[in-house]
Parts: sequence; structure tokens; C-alpha cells
Amino acid sequence: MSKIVRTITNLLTPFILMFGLYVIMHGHITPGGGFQGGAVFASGIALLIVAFNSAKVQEKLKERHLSVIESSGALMFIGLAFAGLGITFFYNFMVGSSIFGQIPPEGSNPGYMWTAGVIPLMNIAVGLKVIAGLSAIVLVMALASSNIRIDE
Amino acid sequence: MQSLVIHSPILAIAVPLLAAFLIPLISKFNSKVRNIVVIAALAFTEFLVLILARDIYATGLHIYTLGASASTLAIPENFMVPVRIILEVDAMSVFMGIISVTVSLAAAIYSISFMKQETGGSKFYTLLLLLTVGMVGMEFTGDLFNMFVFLEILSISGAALAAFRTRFADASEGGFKYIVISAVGALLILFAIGIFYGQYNLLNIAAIAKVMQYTSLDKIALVILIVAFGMKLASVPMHMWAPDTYSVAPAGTSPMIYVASQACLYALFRICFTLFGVTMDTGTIGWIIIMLGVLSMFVGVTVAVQQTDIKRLMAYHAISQSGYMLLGIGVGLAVLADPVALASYGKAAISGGIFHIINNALYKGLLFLTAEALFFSLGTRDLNRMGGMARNMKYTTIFYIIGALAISGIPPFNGFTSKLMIYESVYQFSPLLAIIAMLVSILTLASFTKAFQSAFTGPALPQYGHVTEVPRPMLFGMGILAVLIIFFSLFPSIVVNTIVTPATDALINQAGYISAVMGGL
Amino acid sequence: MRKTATIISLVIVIVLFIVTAFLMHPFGQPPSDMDDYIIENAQSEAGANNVVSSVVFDYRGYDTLGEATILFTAVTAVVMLFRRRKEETIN
Amino acid sequence: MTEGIFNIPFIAIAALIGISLYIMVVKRNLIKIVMGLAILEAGVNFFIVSLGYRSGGAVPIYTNVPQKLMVLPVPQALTLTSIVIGVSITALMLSMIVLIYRHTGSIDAEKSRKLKG
Repeated sequence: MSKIVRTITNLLTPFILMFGLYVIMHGHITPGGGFQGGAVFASGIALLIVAFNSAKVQEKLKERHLSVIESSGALMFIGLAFAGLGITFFYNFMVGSSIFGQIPPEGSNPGYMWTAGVIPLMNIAVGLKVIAGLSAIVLVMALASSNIRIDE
Repeated sequence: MQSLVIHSPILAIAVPLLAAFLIPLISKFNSKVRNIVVIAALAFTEFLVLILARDIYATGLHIYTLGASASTLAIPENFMVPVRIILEVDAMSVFMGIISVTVSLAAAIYSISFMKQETGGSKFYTLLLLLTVGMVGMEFTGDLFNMFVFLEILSISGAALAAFRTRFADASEGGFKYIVISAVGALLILFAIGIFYGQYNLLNIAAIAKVMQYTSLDKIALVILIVAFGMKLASVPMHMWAPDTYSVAPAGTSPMIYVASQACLYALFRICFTLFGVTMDTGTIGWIIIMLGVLSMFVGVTVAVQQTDIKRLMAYHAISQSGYMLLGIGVGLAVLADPVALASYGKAAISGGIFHIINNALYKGLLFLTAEALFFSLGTRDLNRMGGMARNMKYTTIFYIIGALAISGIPPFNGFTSKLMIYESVYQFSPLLAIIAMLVSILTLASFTKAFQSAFTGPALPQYGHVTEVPRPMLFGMGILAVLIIFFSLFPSIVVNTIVTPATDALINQAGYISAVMGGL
Repeated sequence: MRKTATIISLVIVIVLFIVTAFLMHPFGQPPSDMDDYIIENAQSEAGANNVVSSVVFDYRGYDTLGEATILFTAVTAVVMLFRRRKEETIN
Repeated sequence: MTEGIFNIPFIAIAALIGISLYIMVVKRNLIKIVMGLAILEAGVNFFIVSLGYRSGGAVPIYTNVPQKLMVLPVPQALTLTSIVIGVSITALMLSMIVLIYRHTGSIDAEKSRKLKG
């Protein structure tokens, strides 16, 4: 791509990635969540792949590392679900505890970060998973269309 | 132990899922550890399903509310309808669960030596576990949208497995066809779920069944659901994907994709019997399902006779055998509203259909595995280029004979028992249907005899002089299924009484299913 | 022949969907028992201001697990399809 | 029919689904089939999310919400799930098309042997 596109990409990418992380972290109080934020973050990676080329991005971002990150995100998510197994699978066991355990006041309120039990943690887990997963899909398909084989 | 039983419905889904998430991490070490983890996870799942089954046969239906403060608390306090996702496992669901996990286990063992030839083994096993998760999840759930989600897991992993051998041009084509059909079917199912949600604001099967009114919208939803699930289970007007997909699926996965289509069959019956039940016009819907079944039986077998590709031949037989189940259970559905007819032959027809599901999963699975063994050794699926394999591959030949005799309904094999149950009961409903079913059975025998002659008998072909028996894990995988077939053939009454009859009773007991979630009626 | 059959079945299906559109409840006035319960209780039960988040991760968390699994499956499948093969031959 | 007027979103959905089914049945280009599927998916997602609309309802998020009347949250969650599923399926189908193109040199369903019918 041309120099203009690459310069703009250099400028924009940090903000896109930061906004993605913000959407993930604040999923329980503002619109958004793990999936949405992860998609925003991965679109930043896709922008990099379009602006520079896939081989160059691959030097920094190996597919097998992405797959490890994705697996750990998935394991963290299912682990949180398993942690509720003392009562039931997916039980929100952290409501009322000291971590993320606050219960917000009934009705409209300005929003408190330290609420919602396991939901913020699940947002982070899913966010990790979606970042790695969508980036891996975009990267692998870009590499494949430029005929570069990937190692497993 | 008691808490293991309580949590077993979700653990049977979560354990293989956990293993699937772990595989990308552990496959870094070596492939032996990975194989052990896969087999252990599936064996543990089988154990969980079996203890769940024992509990269900002893105490009845099992519900599990995810995320509630107690697993049996289906409806929140001071409220009328369920809000959370509920797993609802009755004898029918657990029956399907046993089939799925057993076939997956056999397929996983069978695939070990196959994977030494190919790259991408860890991806293969991840997808195999996910396909198992999809099947079990679909069978155990009591929530419509959740059923859609697991249907998609099953479709995506099945399509990916079908396309696994990327060096063949037809592999990705078979996979593509499967994913397109699955995606269209699943989206139609989602549309039907939307219709239910828009009318009743509910997603739980039991809760919708309780308030079901059979309005015109419900009729449209029912038609859409029958078409969509018919696409997924390859009944005849919508069967075009099945031969392409089954014939390219590698190693042990064609039986699994077949059992996955049986899970869709289960979903169709769950919708007809439990979601709608007697509120709908059972006669008409029953006849629609019977017609689908008869068409599948007849068209499947007549096309199969002409095939020269051994896996395509078996794929068409798979379509034809699904027709028997649709026929048996369709007859039961047609007389569901008539207690006298239901007691005199309807229940027997349903039992025959259900018994045929498990028999068929076993012998069809065995036949798919023997076909893949031939392909493994010879490198071809073309029957005209095979011959004289009985000398070189003794065990495979024996397994093939067992499977072929069972599928053709030769006494005393298990295929005969279940087909007899279908013939007898269907004859009382409509003699013509029973005659067609017998004719199909004869054609099946003819087709398998022909395939046997081409592949196994005759002079040994010189170019295959070096061919030897397939490796031991493959034989072991086939052996599991063959032993089960022989057991089912020798003791049909035990099997029918312990697992088939409870499943039949569970399927027609709509009130019991509803009251387990919604409280007393 | 085949083309006419296709067109006719297509028309029937489309008419079916349009009939559905007319039979649905009036837009903007859905029945809402289950959702009212969730809107009422999401803050006290799940502790989250974002009701959609509490549905996604608490009331229907199991669906989200399935959804995450589907994404995982798709990634595995795409990587598997473009993997390096032992012998790069095309049949 | 006066009621039907208010159901314009549902009619639009029927039109979207009709267009997509037409594309998938008539077109033979594999990429166009994927596009048809994407439109079908958009139609169904639109259907699900419009089931949850309540006239005058606010966003179902309590942070600084102006009123208590909210649109239904469950359809939004279902649509979110369905969108992610759609992305996954589209990615898988496009990868398969790349492989089919490598083998046959064509993305026309008529030319590739198995995809006829």
C-alpha cells in the first residue's frame, strides 16, 4: 500500500487497539464486551495486514503464538465456568465477594467498575480469545492468498 | 460420587470441550501425550454418560439449570417461566448420548494410525472432540437456541473434518457442500426459533410446549423445522450433500458425521413429539415424515446399487437406512393421538425405529471404517480396481461380513431384529409400506454382496501383492463396534428392555417432560 | 423443467416468509415476561449495569461458551485447511 | 391491513431472505453463494433483533439510563451469538473456496465436478 495509507495506519492503530481494550474492560457497565472489543482490536490487526503486507506482520505475530493465546483465553473462560461447579456450572460465584463483588444500586446509576462478579473476568477471557482468534483467521487467510504456507 | 451424578449432564459436555481447548497447548510436546489425552477424555465422557444413564433409568428424568443457585431450580423463585438455560436429559437423550460417545471413542482409536500418515494431527483431534461436544450438547439440551448453537458446532467441525485431506480436490468440495447446507438449515432453524420467541417470549422447549397453541405461525415454524432438519439428516429430496461429504471424510470421521446427522434426527423427533406433541395435527405430520422416510429408503438404495465408489455406495445406504427410522417413528407419530392404535402397534413402531438408530450407528459405522481401511491399504475407493483382499486383510474381511449381514437384515444379526419390529408394526398401519421396506432390505443385500465380490473375493490382483492387514489401532476401533454388534445380535431382548423401551416411553411422555421443568401440570 | 420447479418452490418459500411477516405481533409491542424478569433482576442477581452483558455471561452464559467454541472451531479449521503438507502433490 | 403497516421491518426481513434464497439457488459462482448466505444471515439476525424492539424503549444498560422502560435484552444477546457464528462460517467457507480454486482453477460451481445440482 502507498505511503499515505501506511502513515495513517501508524497513527491510527494504537488508538484502535486502545479503544478495543477499553470496550473489553468496560463491558459490564457500558455497551460492548469481550466479543465487540475483540473484534475492534482484531480490526486494528487487519488494518496492519492490509497496509503493510501479511509476511511482514507475520514476523512479529506468529500464528502458533496466537493459537496459544486463543487456547488460554478459552481455558480461562471454561475455567471460570468450572469454578462455579460447587453450586452449578456457570454460577456467578463472585457476586458479593471482594473482587468485582459490589452490587450496584437499583435503577439508574453512573456505573461502578468493581461490580458484576465473574462477568468482567469472562469479558477479558473472551476478549483475549476473540483478539487471537480473529487475528489468526485474518492472518492465515492473508498468508494463504499470497501462497505462503504456515507451520503448524 | 453423588455430586458427580448431579453434575454429569454438563460434565459430559464440558470435559471433551476442556480437552479440545487443551490440545493446542499440549500438542507442543508430542503426539503420544495428545492421543492419550483424547482417548482418556472420551473414555471419561463415556463413563459419565453411562452413570447418568443408570441414574435416569433408576430415578427418571434429570434436569440441570446452568448458573442457578441449585441445579434443580428450573424456574426462579416467584416467577412462572424458566429464565436460564436448562439441560434436560431423559432416557431418549441419554440413549443418543451413548451412541454418539461410543462411536466417537471407536473413531478416535481408529484414527491414531491414520494420523501418522498425515500432518495436522492435533487439529484433527481437536475437531473430532468438538464434533463429539456438538452432538452431546445438542442431545442433552432443553433449550431451543442452545440447540441451534450446538448444531452449528457440529456443522462447522463436521465440515472441517470432511475437508481435512486437502490434497484431494474433492475434499474441500465435499466440505463446502456440507457447510452451505448446514448453514442454510441452521439459519432456517434460527428463524423458526425467532417465531417461537416472538409469540411466547420463551426459549425453553418444555415451557413452549406447555403454552403451545398451534397457531398458523407455529405451523409455519414446524414446516421450516422439518425442512431444515431434513436437510441436515439427508432425507431424500435434500440428500445431495451426503455422498460427497461422507466419501471424502477421512479415517474415523464418516461414522461420526453420520451419527451427527442422527443427532439432527433426534432433534426433529424431539420437536415433533415434545415441542408440538398432540397439539399438532399428528396424522398429517406423521404422514409427511413417513413419506420422507419411504423416499429416502427407496431412492437411497436404488442409487446405491449403481455405485462403484465404495464410500459413495455406503453413503447412499446410510441415506436409505435413515429412511427406516423415519418410517418407524413416523408411524408412531401418525397414531400418537389415538391411544388404542398407539398401544397396539404405534409404540412397537417407535421402538423399532429407535432400536434401528443404535443398530445402524454400530454397523454403518463399522462398514464406513472397513471402507476406510481398504482405502488406507489400497489408496483407492473404486470397487472395480479392488479384488482378492480376503487373503491379505483377514480381519477387515470378517468385520465387513459382520457389518454387511447386519445391515441387510439377515437373522440373527441385530439389523434383522430392529427391521422385524418395524415390519410387523408398520404392516398393521399400512401393508404397502411394510412391503416397500422389505424390498429395500433385499436390494441392500444385493448391493453389499456385489461390493463384497468386487473387493474381497476373486483372484489376488498383482499390484496389491504387498498389501497387508491394517495396523492394530484400526482393528481395535473396528473391533469395539463389531463386538457390540455381536452382543446386540445375541441378546436383543436385554438391549430392548434396558435402553430402547425407556427411550420410547420418554419420547412419547410429553407431560412428564414438561412437568419436570414447569412443575405439576 | 428443473428451472421452473426451482422458481416455483422459491416463490412458495418467499410467500411463506411474507405471510409470516404479516402474522407476527405488531412491531414494537412484543410479549415480554421473561425479559421483564431479566431487566428487573439483572442488577441484583448478576450485579451488572449492562443487562445485555448479564444475559450473555450469566443467564445465557452457556450459549456464550458454545459461541466461543464455534470461533475456536473456525480458527482451528482455517489453520488446518492451510497447513503445510508432507507431500505437496495435487491429485 | 392497518396492523400490517407497522410490520414493515418484518416485511423487509422477508424481502432480504427472499433475495438471499434467490441468489443461492440461481447463481453458480461460489463467492456469490457465500454472499447470499451472508444476506440470509443478515436477514435472520435482523429478524431476531427486531423481535426485541419495544416502542419508546431505552438501551438495556442501567448506566445513566433515562427511564425504566427498556427494549428486550435477550434478543440482543442471541443476535450477538448469531453474528459470531456467521463470521466463523463465512471464514471457513471462504477458506474452502480458496482451496477449491487452487485445485480446479475456477470458482464456478458448474465447472467443478461435484458441486453440480
